[in-house]
Parts: sequence; structure tokens; C-alpha cells
Amino acid sequence: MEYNILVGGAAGQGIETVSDIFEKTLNGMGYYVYSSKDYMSRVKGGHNFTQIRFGDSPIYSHWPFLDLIIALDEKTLNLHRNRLKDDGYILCDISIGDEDERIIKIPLMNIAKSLGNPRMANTVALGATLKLFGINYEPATDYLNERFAEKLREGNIKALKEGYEAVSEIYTMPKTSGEKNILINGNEACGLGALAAGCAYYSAYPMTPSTSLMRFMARYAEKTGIFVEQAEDEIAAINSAIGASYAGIRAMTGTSGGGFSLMVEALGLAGVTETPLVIANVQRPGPATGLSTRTEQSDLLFVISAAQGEFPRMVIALRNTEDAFYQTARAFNLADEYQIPVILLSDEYLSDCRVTTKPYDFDKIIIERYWAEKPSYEGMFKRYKLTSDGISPRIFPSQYENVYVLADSHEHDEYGHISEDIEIRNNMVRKRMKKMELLKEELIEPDYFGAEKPELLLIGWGSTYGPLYEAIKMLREDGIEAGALVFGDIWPLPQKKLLHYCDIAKKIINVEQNYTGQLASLITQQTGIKCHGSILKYDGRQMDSYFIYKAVKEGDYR
Amino acid sequence: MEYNILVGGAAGQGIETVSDIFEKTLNGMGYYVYSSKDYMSRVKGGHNFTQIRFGDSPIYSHWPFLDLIIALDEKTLNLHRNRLKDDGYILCDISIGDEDERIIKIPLMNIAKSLGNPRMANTVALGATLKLFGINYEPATDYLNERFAEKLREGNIKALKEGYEAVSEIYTMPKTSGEKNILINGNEACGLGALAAGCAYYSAYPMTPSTSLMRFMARYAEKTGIFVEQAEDEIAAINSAIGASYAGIRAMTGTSGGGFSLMVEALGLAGVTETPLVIANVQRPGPATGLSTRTEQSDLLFVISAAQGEFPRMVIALRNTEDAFYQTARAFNLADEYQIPVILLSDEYLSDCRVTTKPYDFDKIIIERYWAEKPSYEGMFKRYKLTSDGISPRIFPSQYENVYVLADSHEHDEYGHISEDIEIRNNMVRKRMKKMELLKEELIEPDYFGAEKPELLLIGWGSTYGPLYEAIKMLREDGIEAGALVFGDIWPLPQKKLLHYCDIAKKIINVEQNYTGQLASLITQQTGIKCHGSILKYDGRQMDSYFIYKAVKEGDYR
Amino acid sequence: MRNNPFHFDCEISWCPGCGNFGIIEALKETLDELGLKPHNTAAISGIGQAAKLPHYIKSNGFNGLHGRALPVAMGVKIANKDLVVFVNSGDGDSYGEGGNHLIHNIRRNIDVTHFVHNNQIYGLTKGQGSPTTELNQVTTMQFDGVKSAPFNPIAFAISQDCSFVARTFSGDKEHMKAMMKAAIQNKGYSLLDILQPCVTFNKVNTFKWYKDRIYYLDDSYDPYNKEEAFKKALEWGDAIPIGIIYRSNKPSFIDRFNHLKDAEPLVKRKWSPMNAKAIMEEFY
Amino acid sequence: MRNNPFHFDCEISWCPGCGNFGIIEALKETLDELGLKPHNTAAISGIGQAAKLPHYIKSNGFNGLHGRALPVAMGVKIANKDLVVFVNSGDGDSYGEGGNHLIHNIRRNIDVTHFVHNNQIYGLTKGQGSPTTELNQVTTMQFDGVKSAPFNPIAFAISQDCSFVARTFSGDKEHMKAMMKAAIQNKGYSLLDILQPCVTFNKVNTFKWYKDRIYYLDDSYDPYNKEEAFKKALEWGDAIPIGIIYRSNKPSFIDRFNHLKDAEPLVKRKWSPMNAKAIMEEFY
Ligand SMILES: Cc1ncc(C[n+]2csc(CCOP(=O)(O)OP(=O)(O)O)c2C)c(N)n1
Ligand SMILES: Cc1ncc(C[n+]2csc(CCOP(=O)(O)OP(=O)(O)O)c2C)c(N)n1
Ligand code: SF4
Ligand code: SF4
Ligand SMILES: [Mg+2]
Ligand SMILES: [Mg+2]
Repeated sequence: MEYNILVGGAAGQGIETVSDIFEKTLNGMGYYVYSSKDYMSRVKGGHNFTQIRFGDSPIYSHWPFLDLIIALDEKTLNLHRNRLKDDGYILCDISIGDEDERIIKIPLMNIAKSLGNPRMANTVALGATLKLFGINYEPATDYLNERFAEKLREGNIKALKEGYEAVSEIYTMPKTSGEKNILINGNEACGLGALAAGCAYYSAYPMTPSTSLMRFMARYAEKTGIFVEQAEDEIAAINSAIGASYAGIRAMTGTSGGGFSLMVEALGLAGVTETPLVIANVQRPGPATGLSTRTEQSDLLFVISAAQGEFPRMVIALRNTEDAFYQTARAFNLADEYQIPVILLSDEYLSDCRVTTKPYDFDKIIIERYWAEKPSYEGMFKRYKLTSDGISPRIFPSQYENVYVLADSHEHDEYGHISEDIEIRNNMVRKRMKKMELLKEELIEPDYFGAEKPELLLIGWGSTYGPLYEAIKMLREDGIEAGALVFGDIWPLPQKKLLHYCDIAKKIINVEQNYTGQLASLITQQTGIKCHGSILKYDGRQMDSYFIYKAVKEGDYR
Repeated sequence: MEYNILVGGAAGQGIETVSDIFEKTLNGMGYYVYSSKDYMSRVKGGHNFTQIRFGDSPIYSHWPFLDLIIALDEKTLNLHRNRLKDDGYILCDISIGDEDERIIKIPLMNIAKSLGNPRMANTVALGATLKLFGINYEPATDYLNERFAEKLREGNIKALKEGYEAVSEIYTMPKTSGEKNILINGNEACGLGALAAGCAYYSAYPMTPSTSLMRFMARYAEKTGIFVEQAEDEIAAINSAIGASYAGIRAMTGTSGGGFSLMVEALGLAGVTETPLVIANVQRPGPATGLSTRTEQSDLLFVISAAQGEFPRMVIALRNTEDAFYQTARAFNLADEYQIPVILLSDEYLSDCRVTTKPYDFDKIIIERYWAEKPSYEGMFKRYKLTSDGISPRIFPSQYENVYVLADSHEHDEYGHISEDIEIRNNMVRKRMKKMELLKEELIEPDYFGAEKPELLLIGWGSTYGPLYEAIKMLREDGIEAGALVFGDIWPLPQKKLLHYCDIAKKIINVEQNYTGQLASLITQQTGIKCHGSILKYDGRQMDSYFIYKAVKEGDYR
Repeated sequence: MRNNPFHFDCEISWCPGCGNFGIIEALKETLDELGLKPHNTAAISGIGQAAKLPHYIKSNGFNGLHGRALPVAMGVKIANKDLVVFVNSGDGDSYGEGGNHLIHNIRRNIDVTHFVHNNQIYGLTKGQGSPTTELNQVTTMQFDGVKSAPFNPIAFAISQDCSFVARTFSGDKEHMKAMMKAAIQNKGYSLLDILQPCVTFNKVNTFKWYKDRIYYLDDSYDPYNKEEAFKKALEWGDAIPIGIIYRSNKPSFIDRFNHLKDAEPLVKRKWSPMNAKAIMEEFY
Repeated sequence: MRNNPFHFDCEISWCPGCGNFGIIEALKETLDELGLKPHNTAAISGIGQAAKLPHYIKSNGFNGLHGRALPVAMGVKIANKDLVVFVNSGDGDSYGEGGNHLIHNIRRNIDVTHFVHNNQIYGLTKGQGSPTTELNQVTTMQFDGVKSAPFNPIAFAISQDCSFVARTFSGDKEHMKAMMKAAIQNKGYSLLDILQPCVTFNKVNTFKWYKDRIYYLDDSYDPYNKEEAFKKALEWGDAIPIGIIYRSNKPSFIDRFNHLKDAEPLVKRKWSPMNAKAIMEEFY
């Protein structure tokens, strides 16, 4: 059993307060919550909304049909009404809305005004919403207290209560498991994973939708003792992280596409100097500035081939809030073990999705630094020693008395000294590229769910995981022998399951949040396999499970 | 009939003077000259050399076996001796060399010193070389006069003559056709193509091996009336070129991989604003600083997918000095017609190769700007008008009275105003990407040479053109049914000939100057075709025709 | 305003009360009073709240990348020196991401007017510290306060002998207009730093904060005196001078090129392949 | 020199007579005389002739990208504040490609010493104008002379209240050493601009040219006076002051963070996943 509600209004009207507190209340009660955001690139005005889906079992995607719309303005009412279920309701101020009997009008503004602050209309709406679901408002008062400064608290709590009184209960809530779960979004989960992995240096430059990751790190910097810096630009952000990593601490940077573009040269620097580095690219639609606050999966081929020359790297697409934590933590170990840059590909959708998530098991996180022992010699360390597996011993400056270490962006000899020698060049290229082979052994195969022998195989990556998961469930309920393969580790491309299921399936369809079908290209490039159709969306709004389900059912793919 | 000579020494010893004048003399006489350079990333010292191959018919590649080595130092003698033919000779100073009867020792240093300037030893060697081939030294004296300042002229001419007298003729020169050809290298040809196309703005930041292209443009700036600027960094270089192009003049930038990395964000800017732009990426080996003065073809996949988001672009690989001129000029028309960035992929080898080339036919160059007519309305121009072919009418600021034009890096409406509307987004993405389809109609198929029905198909791109051309000739002389397909236009990938010949050939081998076989990947990605083997070289030194020939003969590919 | 040819009736996404409104009004009036027409001006910007300005005005315009307005402006000006080219961008855009272009365009003295909407904060990305945010100020990103000393754009520009350096305040339209006019009329790179309250994210540097602190440079002040100007540039805090702080006379960038100086704008020239043919002769 | 622990016997690819030789000698002696050991120092650089220095000295080192030495140096210093971190890079690297990092690291006052080998030219790429090349100087790229006014690094650094700003000359080893020592000892960002003749490509600013023009600041000069320092910074041409031109006392970047200031270097700390577990509590 589940409900879908939408809270909408202009930027600055306080949608965030309503949704945040409502979600926390539900999660605290033991419900499963899945909330996703849609907002414009402006600070005030325009139209923003949050969709909250919740129920008594895990939820994997947002959903198009609504039980309740909380319309803080008229636009919300007009824009989303067509998605309201026949038995749904709209909650709004008395000043708007028509005769539709599904509209519940309450004097949001008047109540707020009468309490001395018209800006509290949203809190009134929150109170009313809680009541509609028959939820005790006590926890919400605590959250209001946390959220607001002293002087605003009393008013807001009154507003909450008056809203609560203004309507009567209409929904029956299911029983809850009573489980204690966390409610976290993709960027927070990613940041928490980084902190768990012992990331001690985070430098970045603000860029939506990666800013909240940086903000998360900044918020906990003092508490965890790490260093977080807003750099002057993305170039400084990544180069300084490389410096920190060279000097021995775990370092990370995060950005979105435009910032990643500026980091490309230094990505190669990490590659050739063999400096571990974790880079989060939280994708948004391009090209260039594109749609700053929206979502897309269109940087895949870019990050795989970014930077001049050839060097090993790993790309991990984050699929959900579990991945965002565990894979981020894993990325640091991989970066250290192979001395490579590891790119985490996230996107706005995932970064902003707040989902009820099983508490992370910190015992599963192991920090492995792979430092070399003290060498038997003094002086210059053989940082780029030729070894059979391509991995050279690594130490940090001053780690051992009388041993020092040089890193270099040119082709270099085993000591890191510039070299133009043919044999050294060949050996160094091979040494570095050998790590690519080792990486292939490390890969986590994509998740597969669905029929054991699928006739229809959907292939996706990253944040379409949840929507695909639910879509497959629906398709199978309709008797379709479908399955989906969703990539997390994506470069190098794991191929075992891919070859297995492609062999079985009659029809292969790639499902991606971009125009050109980048994963499909990558799969053809790596295996020769061609998809037979594509379900693509590139308007900056994430496809939901129903969208995929419907596209499959209606054969709506090209 | 042809000869191969090598001039070697330390940076600063004047190899350049010897080779430059020797080559010009030969070219002026009507011979075909093909000279390639090998130099270190330093200003003085080290070891540099130039190989000059010349004869009475066109030459396409450098060649490993030498008829004559002009050793300005002992290193040259030791390093290249193993490549000397049994009937070859080494010309050097009396102070070096052993008893090998192939060594012709002359007192280069003593002669130069006796003329008052030991640095003229190279000119003495030049004189001797001319004599060995029985070439009149008069033209060389003219070149010396052009090259040197007044006060150095007399000494150098004396040095030339004394060198000339110091040896006697040993080689017979073939007859020349008497044809008048130009002697030009890849960067000069590219620059000349840009000037012919009416490029009026060139901004760049120095980076080997693209610096000489910039220098070419700078040298002729005043003469041609164009603007050339050394920008503060590559980011400024490309952004200002975009500004100039928006404002209505043809603009270009050039760089090498590291600089291209910094330009990536602005590449997307050209893409989304639909501003024509020509970018030359003169490749060198990476990753990062890599080998600054050497050659590689390892930026192919990078430039194809560089920048966040998806937008149309075209990539043309320059194959030789003909291409460098004509394709550069063509790039400007394509950029203007489709309002896209066009990337020219060159490399150090081509940029530094100086080749006897048929004079360019300037009548073939047509400048097409594709400006729109004056609109029927005043006010804001519909710069991004939705049209059936995806190409919107374009005007420049102040082109028409009371009409003004806006370009924007966000997703935008037809006027260029920021828009987050779903329908506009979808239409704009489709509009832009439609141009990709039109581009496919424009493509020039790769050059094919060899057997009509090849058993063995070699596939290459860019500057391996010449080496492949000669290799195929040799293989066919050995009775092998071989052919080669060499791509110039490479993105979008032309497929007609590719599919045709791949269908016929039993074995397909990609031949590339990189480690991973990037063209092979691209071909698989686009067509599903897989190569059966690869001939790859990634030590920064270009493969010659013999290298390819031998690799094929010995089955030396993986 | 309705008769102003630069006025554009459109939805503006700035927050109500934002200092940017005053700036755009002053700018439109200035352009009109200078007798300019929208097709002869080019409004260039980067990314940020300020940088949305080209969308809200009738003019040629190029809204480019964050931090990269100046290079675009330079390209535009070189292509067509008859255009009046100005940049409107934020303090983050101009002094942060774009810092390097600031240095080098001052060196060039390209004839472009740079209006920096200096709200001492990153507005569009929601309140992070900018290069001009006060030391120790707590922001949405700097939980423990900003740790870098604020950038002083005025002192910086003077140190590089910028040909026109001024400061104005978005709360005083007439002063803004006077400064804008002088800046546009300067033949060379002009930096006009505009104190612009961000009512949403900068709760320190409010309208009142600026209002209480600014004072006007009067006629007795000589902007051509570099050392005095430098002293003025260091004033901040209790008393903030506004007006033209420094000027120097020197040729603008384009006028340093013999072949561009008195010639037609490049965009008006006819380009023919034959232009280059003579060069080929040198390669025989 | 043979006993100097920083001395490294290796082939050096600089041109004979290059001003860089003097600088590296002075640097090695300075480091030794300060009692440092190669494993406690970190030589960071970008790309250029000067930037090859980390290859010619015994020390930890990081030879990164063109223009990006400062960010790397900052990362290194933050990771391990016990290391003595210095940058050796060219004028192109430091003031051209890397200009933005210069601005913002001065603002930070990160405890890194920046030795700019200022030969007023791009050496490694063969003689193009650099940000400090004189106006109108003809170079291998600027056939008609440089068109941008030279960047004044000293005035610039003073304008941003840099905590240590000095100039020295590669022809005077003792002066260089004194300046290097003072620069390294300054707890904060120190800019030492070193006049370094490029014998191959800069035929204007030769050893003699510098020698004839430099004069030494004596004890009567007070580097703590910003306005005086600014005046000094403007001197160039016939008389070029060398010495410590400006200083100011302020906390170094790391010391502005409570949790870093008196703590162990980050690299010496033990990092455990449990460090983060408490944070998860906030998400229930
Ligand atoms: C390369 C890049 N990095 C980051 C961003 C994100 N971004 C957009 S505007 C902005 C800062 C805006 O601050 P400011 O320039 O002061 O303008 P304001 O909004 O305050 O007017 C940032 C960081 C971007 N668009 N591009
Ligand atoms: C991104 C990038 N752009 C350009 C270059 C090419 N490059 C190498 S060194 C250099 C300039 C060197 O000048 P400077 O910093 O003054 O050092 P110098 O050689 O004079 O010591 C340039 C432009 C590069 N390596 N990387
Ligand atoms: S956030 Fe600040 S700068 Fe941006 S529009 Fe609102 S008030 Fe203006
Ligand atoms: S080119 Fe100039 S800076 Fe470079 S090594 Fe030679 S003399 Fe020194
Ligand atoms: Mg701002
Ligand atoms: Mg230099």
C-alpha cells in the first residue's frame, strides 16, 4: 500500500519545509519514503515541486499518478492536475482552484497572516497534510524547532497546529514495520561513503547538482577533522586534490559536467603520475550550461575517454543510495590499489532523491592504503618501478627517513625523471595499461533482475536502476518474460552477464536518460552486440518506472 | 631513384640550417623531398635529427635505411650507424669516428674556427653534402643570405664553399622533372588553408607541436590583415575565438592535447550556441605532458566525445600536406554551413614533415558564409528557429539595422532565451542532432588504395596515410592482395567504403600510432565490425612504410 | 522606460528586491542616453544571477560560460570594433573562475566595459562565499566562516594600471549612470565594480550596510594619481569611496595594431582566398 | 656542493649560461643551510624550463601541469604541514596560465614559497612573449612586438596584501639565498620573483641589463609600509629595486582552521570508517 503526493509552488514559498518534514516524519514512523525533486535554476519564483511516494514496503522509483497535490500556488494546480487520480485530492488556499470536488480549500494564507507571517502558509499546509493522513503532528514540531531560528519557532508551530485543525483525516495509513531506516539522498550518501573511507581532503567549486555533496563535506569537516575547500575554480580543485593525494591523504573532488570539462587535463595528470583520486561527476543536461538543475546521463562516453593520451581509469555509475555509499567507499580502495583516478558518475536525479535506506554497515568498510614498506635503499624512491603486474610500490613524502619521492607529468623513468627513451616509454605505457587488465578482474557485474531466461532484455546504468527494477516487475506481472541488466561498474565494461543474457534474449533495448544511447554505443564498441531498440529521454526529467513499462508495452522505442 | 640522408646533432648545433637549405635546394631543382624531424624537448644539447628522403618521384613516408649520415656529433654516429646501408657514408668531423671506410672525415670544426666562428661547422657540412651529390652551391648561398643577419653572411658563405671543396662528388643525381612544387610542412599547410578560407581571427596559447601553426598565422597577420593573439591560456583562446565567430568573422584556435583538454568546456559552448569554429588539435603523446615533441594518434576518441552533453561536431583527420590545406579550408565552410565546431586532428609527425607538394589551387577554395537574409521583422532575431533540417538562419550583430541577436549557453528558446520548458528542450536537442544526419551526407569517404578485392585490409587514419600508401605498394609487389583504407573525415564515421571492403577482405588490421587501437574501437562501435589484428606504435616515433610492411610480412601484430 | 529601445518586457527571475534590478535600469537608461541602438551594442556575460542580464535587455548578446565573459567580449570587439561591448557578470564569475582573464584583459586594455555586479556572494548557486566575501563571514558553504581574505578588485586593477577603475552602488541610480557612461566612453578596458546587495543570501552586506558606508569622491579627487588611487583602493569597511578611483591614458588594444587601428572592422572586410595566395610563393 | 644533501648529480637540460643554474645552486645551499633534509621538502612545479627544477634536486617533488603548480603545492601542504613546500616555475607558468591560482593563494596565505624564475619570456616553447615581456618587444611569436602591457607581479601581490613579496636576481647568489631564506621562513604565502636571464631567447633582458639596473633595498626601507611598498613596486626600467618589498603579518591559511591549526598533519592521522558513523545518526 502506498501514496503519492506532490508539493508544488514557487521557489521561496517553502516547499522544502513541507516535504522535508513530512518525509522525515514518515521515515521516522517506519514507512518507506521515496522523494524526488524538480526545480528551476532560480532562487525565487518560477515553479518547483517535490514528489513524495511512500508506503509500507521499499520503493524504487517516482510515480506519475498522484493521490494528493499540495498546491502552494495556482500554477501547481494547473500543471499537475492531469496527473491526479480520480479519487485523489488537491490541497490549496481558498483563493485558488475551481469547483472540482477533489479540491480541499483551506485559508492557508489567512491563517498564516493571522499568525503574523504570511510566509508560514507552507507550514499550515504541512499541518493539514499530516492530518489528512492521520499522522500525529508532534514529531513535526520537533523538526520545525530544529529548522527555524528561535524567533520563528512559535509561529510555525502554531501554523502547523492550525493547519492540522483545518481539515479532517481521509487516508488510512498502513501498518509500519517499525524498522529504523535512514532517509538520505544520493549526494549525502556519496559524501558519507567518502567520509567512511577516510577521505581527508575534498576540494571543489560549487556547481549544481554537485554543490550539495560539497556542502555535505563542508558541514562535517570540522567534526571529522578533514579539510574541505571551495577552490577558485575546478582546475584548482582537482589539482590540489592530486597534490594532497600525492602527499599521502585520501582526496576527492566533485563537480558536474562543465566543471568536469575543466578538470580533464588534470585527470590525465592523475593518470600519468599514478596518483589515486576519486572524482564525482554529478551529471546534468548539457551541452554547456544546459539545464542546470535537471538530470541527464550524457557524460558516459565523455568521462571514459576524457584527456589526451591513454591511461587506466575506472568509472562507476551510482545507481541508488546504497551504491552511493558503498561504491564511493570502494572507489577509494580501488584508487589506492591501482593508483588511478576513479570516476563516480551520478546525476541530479539520484543526488536529489531522498530515499528510505537500510542503515549502512560501517563494519563492511575497510580502508586499505597499499603503502609500500620502507625500501632497502635511501635516496630517490623508485616510484614507477617496472613490475610484472604494472603496479609500482608507492610511498608518500617523508613517510620514511631519507627516502624521497618524485611524481612527474611527463613520460618518465622508474624514478619519475623525465625520459624520452623509446624503451622506457614502451615499458611505462605497458606498465600503466596492464592495470586495466587487473581492473577487469575487480569488476562487479551489473545487477540482473527478472526472468531467468528473458525474451526481452532491458539494459541500463546508474540512476535508472530503480525505475527499471519496478518496470520489470510490472512487465512480468503482465506475463512478459523480461529482465533488466543495470550497470554500476561501467568502465572497464563488465561483460560476463552481458554476454550471457544477450545470448538468451530475443530483443535487447537500452534504456537511458540521454539522446544518443551512450551505453548502447559502449556495448557495441566493447562486444559488437547491438541493441534492437532504445528507450531514451533527454528533457531533463527522469523517466519513472511507469514510463518504461508503458514504452515497452506500446513498443514505443526507436 | 632516391636517397636517404640523416642530419643529426645536439640542439643548437644548427641541424636546422643544414636540412632546411639542403631541402629547399633540392625542391627548387625539381626533386621530391620528404623530410621528417626527431627532436627533444630542450633548447640546447641532447640529440636531434632530421631525415631527408628525396628523389625523382613523389615520396610518401620516411624510410629507415640511410645512404648518408651527416653527424654533427659523435652521438649521431653511434645512434644511427646501424641504419646505414652497406654502401652508405657518414660525414663527420675529423675528431670523431673510427676506421670504418664508410666514414668521410673532414675538419668541420677547424674550417669553421679558421673562419672565425666554430658555430659554422654545420655550414661546412652543408657545403660538403651538396658536393657529395654534385649539387651547385649557388642557390644555397642565397638561402644563407636570407637566413643570416648581415654580419654572419660572409662567414657562412665561405664556410659553405670550404665545405664544398673539402670532398668530392660520389652520388649521381637523377634527372628532375623540372616541375615547380612547393615545400611545406603540415602546420604551414594548415595555416595557409585557414588563411585561404578567410580565417580572420586566430587565438591560441603556445604548445608544441601546435606552436608553429600559431607562429605561421602570426607571421602573416599583418600582411593578410587578420588578428592573431597569444591568449593568456587555452580557455581564453577558444572562448575569444567563439566570441569573434559569433560577431561574424571566421575564427580558429589550435593547440595540442593538454590545451585541448582545457578547451573542452568551450567546445560544448560552440556546440550549444551553434557557433562555427575550427579547432586544430596537433596531437602529441600523452598522458598529460607526455612526450612534448613527439608524435601520437591518441586523442581520437577523446575529441569525438569531449564535453558534457550531446551535440553535433565534425572531426577531420589530416593525412598529409594536401589535406592540411584543402581540408582546413573545407572545415571553415562546414563549420559555417552547419554552425558547429569542426576539429582538425593533426599530429607532430605531420606538422613537422616537410614535403614537396603540388602547388595549391586557390581557385578551388570557395568561401561560403551562409548568412541569412534580412528578416522580415525587427527586434530580436530568431537565432535558434526550429527548421526542418535543424539549421537555423544565422546573422551577426549589427548585420541588419534594428535586428539584434542573442547566443546562449543554456538550453534556450528560438530567440536564445533561457528555457526549461520540456517541449522546447526536446525540440532543440532534436534540431541540433539533426545536423548530424546532414553531416553524414557531406562526408568524404576514406581513401582506398590497393587490390580491387583485397584479402588483407589495412585500416588507418591521419598521418599514417603516406606510410600505408607505400607499404601497400611493397606488399603488392610481393604478390600480396592487400589494400588500405585511410580515413580523413572520421567523425561522423563514413561507412560506405568501410562496409564494402570489410566484406571482401579476409583479414582486417588496424594500423595506428597509439596503444589501444582507437580507430578499431570506433569502427566496432559504429558498425560492429571487429579488426583481426592491430599494428600499433606508441613510442612517440612515427612508423614508416617499411615498419608496416615488415609487421605484415612477419605477422607481427596482436 | 517604455520608450527606451533597450527595454525588454519579460519575466525576470531575480528575487524581488535584488540589487540587480537597479543595475539593469541604470544600464538601459545609460545606453539610451548615449544614443546607442540595440543592434550596435553587445551584452556579454558568464553564468550567475548577474550574468542573466543579456536575457533581460534588448541588445545583441552572448551569454557564455561561467567565468569566460571577458574572452568572448574581446573576440566580439576585435571582430567588430564598431560595437559597444560590455560585460555584466558577478563577483564569482569575474574574480573567481574568471580571474585570469581579468588580469590579462587589463594588460591588453581592450575597449570593453566590465560591469561587475559585486554582491560579495555566489547568488545563483545559493549563497557560497565569493572572492569578495568578508573574511570569517559564515555562508551556506563556509560553515566556519570564509578563510581567505577578500579580493580587492580596485587595488588589483590599479596595480596593473588599468585605464579606468571605478566603483558605484546599485542603490544610487544617478551615480551608477554617471559611472556607466564614463566607463563606456573610456577607450580601453573599464572596470566598474557595482556594490549590489543580494537580499537573499548576503545578510551582511545589505542595502543599508552599503548605504551607511559609501561616500562620494568629489572633484578635488584626482583619479590620474596612481599612488593616491591606491590609497583610496585600500579604503573599505567604515568608509567606502565610490566614484572614478583611477584612470590612465593609453592606447586601447586594437589601436596598438597598425593594421587594425584605422582600418574597417574585420567583420566588414571582404575575405578572398587570393589574400593568401601570395604567401604560397614563399614556399617554392 | 658535493656535501649538500640536496645536490643531485645529473644531466641538466638547460642551455649553458642560463640564469636557472644560479637559482638552483642558491636554492640547494639555502635548503641545506636551513638544516632541512630532502625527505622533508617538496619541490613542486608546472611546465617550462624553470619547472624542470624538481628533476635536478634531491627532494620530494611533483612536476605537474603547466600553470598548476600552486594548487598542487596547496594540496601537499594541507596534507602534510610539516613539509617545507616550495614552487619553482616560470613567469609564463605563474603569471600566465596560472594567474588565477596566484590571486587566490595570496588570498589564502597558504604557507608555500613561490619562486618565480622570471626570464620575461617563454623559454621552453622557444621564445614567445610572456606576461612580463616588455611592451613592443619583438619575439619569436610577436613579430610586430608584444601588445599587452607587462604584468607587475610585485604591485599585484602588494595590492592583495600578500604576506611576503620580494625580488632578487639570479646573478647574485648571496642575495638570492637571503631572500630564499626569508621567504621560506615566512609563515604564509611568499612570492619571490627572481630576475633570471634567458640567454637564448631574451636578448633584451640580459645579465647585463639586469645588473645595470638593479639596486638593493637597504635597512632604511620598511617593508611593512604598504603604500611605500606600492611605490617601490612601480619602479622598473632604469632602476629596479631588489629585496623584500612588502611584508605583512597575518595567520597562515592552515592556522585559520581550528581543527587543523594545532593538530597533527592530516597524513599522520589514523582514519577509521567509524569516524563517519556518528554522522549517519543524523539521517534517521
Ligand atoms: C564551470 C562552472 N562552474 C560552476 C558553475 C556553477 N555556477 C554558476 S553561477 C556560479 C557563481 C555565481 O556567483 P557570481 O558570479 O557572484 O554571480 P551571482 O549569482 O552572485 O550574480 C557558479 C559557481 C558553472 N555554471 N560553471
Ligand atoms: C596546458 C599547456 N599549455 C601549454 C603548454 C606548453 N608550454 C610548456 S612550457 C610553456 C611556457 C614556458 O614559459 P615559462 O613558464 O615562462 O617557463 P620558462 O620555460 O621560461 O622557464 C608553455 C606554453 C603546456 N605544457 N601545457
Ligand atoms: S539570490 Fe541574491 S543576487 Fe540572486 S537574484 Fe536573489 S537577491 Fe539577487
Ligand atoms: S631557453 Fe632560456 S630559460 Fe630555457 S634553458 Fe635556455 S637560457 Fe634557460
Ligand atoms: Mg555574486
Ligand atoms: Mg619564462
